[in-house]
Amino acid sequence: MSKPKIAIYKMSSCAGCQLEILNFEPMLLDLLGAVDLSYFVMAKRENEEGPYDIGLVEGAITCGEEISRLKKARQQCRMLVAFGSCACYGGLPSIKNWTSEREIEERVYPQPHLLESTTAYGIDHYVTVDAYLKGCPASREELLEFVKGVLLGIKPYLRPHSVCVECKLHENVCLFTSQGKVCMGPVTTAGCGALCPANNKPCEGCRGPANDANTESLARTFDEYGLHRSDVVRLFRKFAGMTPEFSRGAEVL
Amino acid sequence: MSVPVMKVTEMKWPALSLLDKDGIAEFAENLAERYLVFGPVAKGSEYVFAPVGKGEVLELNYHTTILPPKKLLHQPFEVLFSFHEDGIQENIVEQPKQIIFGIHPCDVHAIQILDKAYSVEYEDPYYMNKRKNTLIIALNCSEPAETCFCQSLGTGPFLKDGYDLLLTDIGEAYLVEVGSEAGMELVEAVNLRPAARVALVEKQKVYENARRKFRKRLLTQGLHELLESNFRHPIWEKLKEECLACGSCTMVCPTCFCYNVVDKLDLSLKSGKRTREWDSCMLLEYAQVALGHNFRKDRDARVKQRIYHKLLYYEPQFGTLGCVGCGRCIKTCVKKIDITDVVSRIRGE
Amino acid sequence: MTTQTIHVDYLARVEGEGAIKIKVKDNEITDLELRIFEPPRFFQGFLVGRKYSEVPGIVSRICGICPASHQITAIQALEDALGVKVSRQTKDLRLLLALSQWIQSHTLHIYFLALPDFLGYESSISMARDHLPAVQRALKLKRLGNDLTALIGGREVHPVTPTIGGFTRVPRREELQVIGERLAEARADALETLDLVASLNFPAFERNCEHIALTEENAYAVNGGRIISNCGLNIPIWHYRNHIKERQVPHSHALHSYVEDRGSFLVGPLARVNLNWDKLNPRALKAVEGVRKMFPSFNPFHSIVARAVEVIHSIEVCLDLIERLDPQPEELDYTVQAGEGFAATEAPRGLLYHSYRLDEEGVVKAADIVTPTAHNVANMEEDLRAFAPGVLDLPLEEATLKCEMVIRNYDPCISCSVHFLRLEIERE
Amino acid sequence: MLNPFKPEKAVIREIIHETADTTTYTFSFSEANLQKGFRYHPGQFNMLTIFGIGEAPISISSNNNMDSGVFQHTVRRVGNVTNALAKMKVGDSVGIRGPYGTGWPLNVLEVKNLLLVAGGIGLAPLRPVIQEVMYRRQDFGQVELLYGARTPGELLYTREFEQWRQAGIIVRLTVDAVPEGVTWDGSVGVVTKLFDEMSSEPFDTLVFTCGPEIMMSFVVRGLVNRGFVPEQIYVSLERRMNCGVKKCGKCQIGPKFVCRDGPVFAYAELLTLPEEVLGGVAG
Ligand SMILES: Cc1cc2nc3c(=O)[nH]c(=O)nc-3n(C[C@H](O)[C@H](O)[C@H](O)COP(=O)(O)OP(=O)(O)OC[C@H]3O[C@@H](n4cnc5c(N)ncnc54)[C@H](O)[C@@H]3O)c2cc1C
Ligand code: SF4
Ligand code: SF4
Ligand code: SF4
Repeated sequence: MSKPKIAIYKMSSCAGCQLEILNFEPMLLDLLGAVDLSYFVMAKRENEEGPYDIGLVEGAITCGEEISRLKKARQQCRMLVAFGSCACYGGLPSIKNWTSEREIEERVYPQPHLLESTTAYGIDHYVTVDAYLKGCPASREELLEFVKGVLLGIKPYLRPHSVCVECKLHENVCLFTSQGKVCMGPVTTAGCGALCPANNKPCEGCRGPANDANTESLARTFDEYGLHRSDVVRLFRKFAGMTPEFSRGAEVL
Repeated sequence: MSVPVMKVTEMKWPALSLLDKDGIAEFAENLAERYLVFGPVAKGSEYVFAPVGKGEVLELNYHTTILPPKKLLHQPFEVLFSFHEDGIQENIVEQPKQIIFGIHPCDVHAIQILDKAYSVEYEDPYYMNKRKNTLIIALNCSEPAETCFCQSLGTGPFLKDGYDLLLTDIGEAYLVEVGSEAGMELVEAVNLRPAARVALVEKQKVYENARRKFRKRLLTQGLHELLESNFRHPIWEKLKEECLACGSCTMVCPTCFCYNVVDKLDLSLKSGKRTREWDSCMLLEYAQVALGHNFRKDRDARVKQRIYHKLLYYEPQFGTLGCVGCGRCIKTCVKKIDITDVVSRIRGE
Repeated sequence: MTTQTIHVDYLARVEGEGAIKIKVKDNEITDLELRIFEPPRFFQGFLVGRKYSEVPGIVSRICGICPASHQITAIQALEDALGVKVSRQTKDLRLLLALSQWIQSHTLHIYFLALPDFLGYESSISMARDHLPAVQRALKLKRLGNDLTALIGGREVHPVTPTIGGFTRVPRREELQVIGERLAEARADALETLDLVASLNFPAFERNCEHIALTEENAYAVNGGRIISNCGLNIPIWHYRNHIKERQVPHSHALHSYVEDRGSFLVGPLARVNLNWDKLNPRALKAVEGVRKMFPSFNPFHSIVARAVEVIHSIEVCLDLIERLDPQPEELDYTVQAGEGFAATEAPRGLLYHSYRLDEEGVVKAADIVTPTAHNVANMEEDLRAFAPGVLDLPLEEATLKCEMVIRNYDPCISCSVHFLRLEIERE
Repeated sequence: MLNPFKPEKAVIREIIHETADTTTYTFSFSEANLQKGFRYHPGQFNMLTIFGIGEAPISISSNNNMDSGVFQHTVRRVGNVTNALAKMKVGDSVGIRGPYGTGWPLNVLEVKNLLLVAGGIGLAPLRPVIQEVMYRRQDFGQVELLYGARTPGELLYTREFEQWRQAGIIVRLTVDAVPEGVTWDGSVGVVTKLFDEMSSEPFDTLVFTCGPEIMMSFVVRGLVNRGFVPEQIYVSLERRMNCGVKKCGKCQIGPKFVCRDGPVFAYAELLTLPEEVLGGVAG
C-alpha cells in the first residue's frame, strides 16, 4: 500500500489524543515516513482535501454542527476510527448526560439560549465506525499497531480483556484486594499497561468496558465495600457511562 | 539441579548446617557474586520475587508473592524470535545461572508440574534453557497464610525433594539441608556452621506446629468422581453471575501455563518479533476462533474450565493435580471466589 | 469604496478549532470576529455533583496540552477548601511537574505552532525538510519535557499521580537524576532555541495593555503567589473574583474576561517575563542576558522569545529541584469537610484560576474555572483590532497570515477555554 | 536445543484458486533436506506463519505417497493470516512447522469401508484420505464421500471429482442453496440430507468427518440414529491453537490437547469428556 492519507478531526475534546501523535517524538519522523498526515489542523496550515484513507475522529459529538461534520468525515474516509474514549463512548463530556441540558448550561453560561448542545455520544451513535482506539488519551502504542495494521491490511491485536490482566503481568500490588480501594480494573479494557494501578491509583475505567465485563457483579462488590449508591453511579458514569455494560453497573443497585 | 526433578535422599548429602538469621543477607550477597539471585522482597503491602543480594532486603517471612516464581522461567512476556528479510534470530541466549531463593514448597511443586508441561514430547527450549540453569533454595513454611491449603494436596508446608538447598526456620537460625551436588557446592562456598542431627527434631516440631495452623483445606478424596458427576451443579450458574472474568486468578497461578502469541512488526514492516505472553482461560477471547465462533462463550464454562483443569484434567495430562494450594487465586479474586469453597459447596458441606 | 474581507476558515496550528473574520470597509474595520467553533463541554456544569477526589482527574481533561496545570490548580483549590497542608517535597514535585509542562508546551509552540510562520512554512512537517536539525532539537526537547511529566505524573497526557495531599507515587531519586543529566545536556538546545527565536524578524507592532501574572517574593511564580499587573493590580488569589469579571458581549463568541473598571488584559509568558524578569533563576538570567533589552515588551510577537527564556529558566529550576529532592512516599491524611477554596497557577499559557465549593460529603456544589486562553480572548480581539489596519495594504494572503500570527502568539488553547461560546458556524 | 517454535522457510510453488475465498497452495521447503525428510499422515496439520502477521494451524491437503517433493494446503480466507496468504504470489515464502497432531487412523486400524462426510473447507483434511484410497485402492472396500457446501461455486476440488469417481469412490454432493443462473443437478440441503441416499452401512465401515462443529454434531447424531456406533466415527476438531505442540494450552478439551491428542478423535472418546463437544450432543 502507498502512504495512507490520514485526516484528524476534532470534535468535543481536550485535544489530548491528537497531541499524542506529536508525542511520538523519537518516532514521529519515522511515522511521517510511513503515512501522510493530510489533514491535521493542529499541526498544519495547509490541509489537503479528502478523500482520505484513515480518519481519526477525536472527541464526543455534542451538537448538530458536529453531527454534520462527522457525517462528512465518514464520506471522506475509507476507514473511520473512534480515536480516544470521547469518540468511542462520549467520554467525560457524557457525564452531563444525566442532568438536564438546561440545568447544566445555566450553571456555566449567563445566556444559555445562545447555545445548542445535545446529549454527548460516541461517534458510532451517528456513523459506522471501523475501529476503536480506546483510552483517555488513546494509547500511542495502540495507534501505532493500528497504523501498521492498515499498512498490512490486517486487524491489529488490541487487548480485549480486563485491566487486571495487565496489572498482573506487571505484578502490581492489587489495590482492590490488598488495600481495599475499589477499582474499575476488572471490567475495563486493558491496553494502558494498567497505568493507574501501577501508579498506586485505582483504575477509573477510562478505556471503557472490557470483553464480557460483568459490571453488575462488580457493582455489588462496590456496595459490599461500603460505597454509597451514588458513588457507584459516579464510578460507572464517567468515561463510558453510555455503554450498555457500564449502564448496567450504574443501575444494578 | 537437573530436570526432570531427581529424587535425592538425605543419605547422599548428610551435611546439615545452620545459617544464622543475620547471616542471610551476607549469604545472599555472596551468592549474588556468582549467580542472579531472586528472592522475596517487599512491594508495598505485598511481596514479589526480585533480584536480591545487592542491598535489597530479602524478606524471608513473606506469606506469598503476587506472581509465582514461575515468572522467572516462563516469563509474562517473552520474545521467541526476531525475523528480518534474511532470516530468523532465535531468542535463546546464554542463560546466566540463577537462584530462586526462599521459594516455598507449593511453588517448588508448581515448578515440577511446569517441568512436565514444558518437557513432554516437544521440549520448550525457552523454558528449559532457564530451568536448567536454575538452582532452588527452598524455604519450608512455618506460618501458612490464611489462604494456604497446600497441606491438603501434599505440596506443603514442608518440602521433601526438588531442591538444591532447603531452609527451615528453627527459631534462632535456619537449618540448611542439601538436596543436590550443586547445593553442596553452595554450602561449601560459604562455610556454614555444621548442625547436629537433633536439629531435625527441631524441624519436626516446626512442621507439626505449622500443620496445625491451616485454616483452609481441600478434600481430595473422591474428587474426580465428585467433579465428573457435578458438571451441571447449580453452583456454576451462581459463579457465572459472580465471576468478573477478569483473569486475575489464572494470571497469578503458579501452574497455569497458557500463553498467547503476538507478532510485532517494526514500522519498516520488514522486521519484527514473535512474542508470547501469559494468557488465561477465564478470558472470553481465549477460545475464540476465526469468524468469531467461541467454544467457551459463557462465563460459567470458563469458570468450570479453570477449576476442572486444576482439579481434574491435570492428572491425566501430567500425573498430578494441577493445584498446589498456594492460595493466590483466592487472595487475588475481587469476588472472593475460592476454589476450596467451590469444592466444599459441591460436596454439599 | 472598497470592501475587503480577511477570512481564516480554520485557525491552524492552534489547539482547538477557531476562525477569524475581519470585514473592512474603506480602510475601516467594520466587523471583527474571533470565532470559536469549539462546542462547550460544560466542565463547570458537570463537576457539580462529583466527589472532590474525582476533580483532578476530570479537570485534567479540560486540556490535553496542559493537563497537569489543571490538576495542580484544582488540587490546590481543593486543599484550600479542605484545609490540607502539603509538604515541601510535594510542593517541589508539583513545581517540577508544572515546569516539565512548560518545557513541553513551549517547545511545541515555538517549533511546531509558531516558528513555521516566521520561517515561511505551512507546518513544522514541511519545515523539517529544510531545517531537520531544528526539528530534531524540538523533538528532543519536547520528549524531555514529556518524559519528566511522565516520571512525576505517571503519563504525559493526563497524568495520574497528582492527588489531594501529594502524589500517589513519587519518583525515586535515581530516576530523577537520570533525567537530570538529560536536562543538563538540554541546556545547549535551549540556548540554541533562544538564539534562533531572538534572530527572527518581528513585525513592528506594540499595544499597551494590562499584563497580569502571579508573583512571588523570591521566586519566579508558578504554582501560587499574588496576582499582580503593570497597572497596579496586587491581590491575593482568593480576591480574584472581586477584580476579574467576565461579560458576554453581543458581537463576541466568548465570555470576555476583564479587570473591573479597566478592560481586557494579557496573561502568559510575555506577561510573566515582563513582570518577573528579576526573579528568573540566576543561571538562567545570565544565559538570557542577550535578550535582556527586549523586555519589558508590549509587542505580542515577542512572546515566542519569552517562551524560549522560560524554557531555559525551567531547565535550571528543574535541575536545582532534582539536586535537592530525594522523594519518599508520604501518608495522605486529611478529613473531608465542607468549604470553599481558591487557587491560581501559571499554566504554560498563563494565569489559570480554579475555585470550588464542597459540601460536608466532599461533593462539589460549585466550580469556577478560568483558563489562560479564556483570560486572553478579549485581548486577542483587541490585538487584532489594532494590528489589522496596518496590514491592509498587503496582499490578502499575507495579511491573512499576519492576522493568524497575532492569534498564534497567544498559543491559544481553545478546547481548554471552558468559557467559550459558539454562536454561529460558517463552514463551506 | 531443537526449537519447535521456529518456522522453516517454505516457498509457494503453485497457486490454484478453488473458490472465491479458498485457494490451494503448493509449497516446498527452501532447504532440500527438510523437504526430503518431511513425512506426514493424512489428517495432520502444519502451523503456517506469515511473519509479522501470525500463525495459523492448517491441515495438509495433499498426500505423502505421491512423493512429489511438495505439499499442499487449502486455505479459506477468514482473517489476518489467511488474508495475508491470499495476497502472496508464486515464489513468495512463508514459515512452516509441523506436521502436528494425529491423523486419520488409516494405518492404525484395519480399514475396509470408508464413509467420508465433509462440509466446506472440511474437505481439505479429507483429500489426502481420498488420495490414499486412490493410491492403494485395492486395500479398501466401498468408499463414499458425502460433501456439502453453501453453493455450487463453493465446492472445493471440483476438477478432481471425476478422477475420484473413476477410482470407484462414490461422490455425493449437496449445497445449501443454488444462486440464480447456476445450474445444479445435485441435491439441495444440508449434508445430512445425503444420509437418505447414501450407500454406506454401519457394518465394517469407518466414518471420517470434518466440517463446522455444528454440522458435525448433526452428522454424528444422524449416523448414530442410523445404527453407527460412536467407536466407528472419527471427527477432526477445530480449536484455537497458538503452538501446535501442547504448550499454549488453548486447544484443550478436558484433559485432551486437540493439537496433539487430535485433531482427529474417535467420537466415542469425545463422549467421555465432561465438557460438551460437538454442539452439546455429547452431554
Ligand atoms: C487442526 C486445524 C486444521 C485446520 N485446517 C484448516 C485448513 O486446512 N484450511 C483452512 O482454511 N483453515 C483451517 N483451519 C482453520 C484455520 O486455522 C483458521 O481459519 C485460521 O487460524 C484463521 O487465522 P487468521 O489469522 O486468518 O484469522 P484470525 O481470525 O485473524 O485469527 C487470529 C488468531 O486467532 C487464532 N485463530 C483464529 N481462528 C482460529 C481457528 N479457527 N483455529 C485455530 N486458531 C484460530 C489464531 O491464533 C490466529 O492467529 C484449521 C484449524 C485447525 C485447528
Ligand atoms: S489493582 Fe485493579 S486492575 Fe489491578 S488487579 Fe487489582 S482490581 Fe485489577
Ligand atoms: S479472579 Fe475471580 S473474578 Fe477474576 S476471573 Fe478469576 S474467579 Fe473470576
Ligand atoms: S489454583 Fe489457586 S491455589 Fe491452586 S495453585 Fe493455582 S493459584 Fe494456587
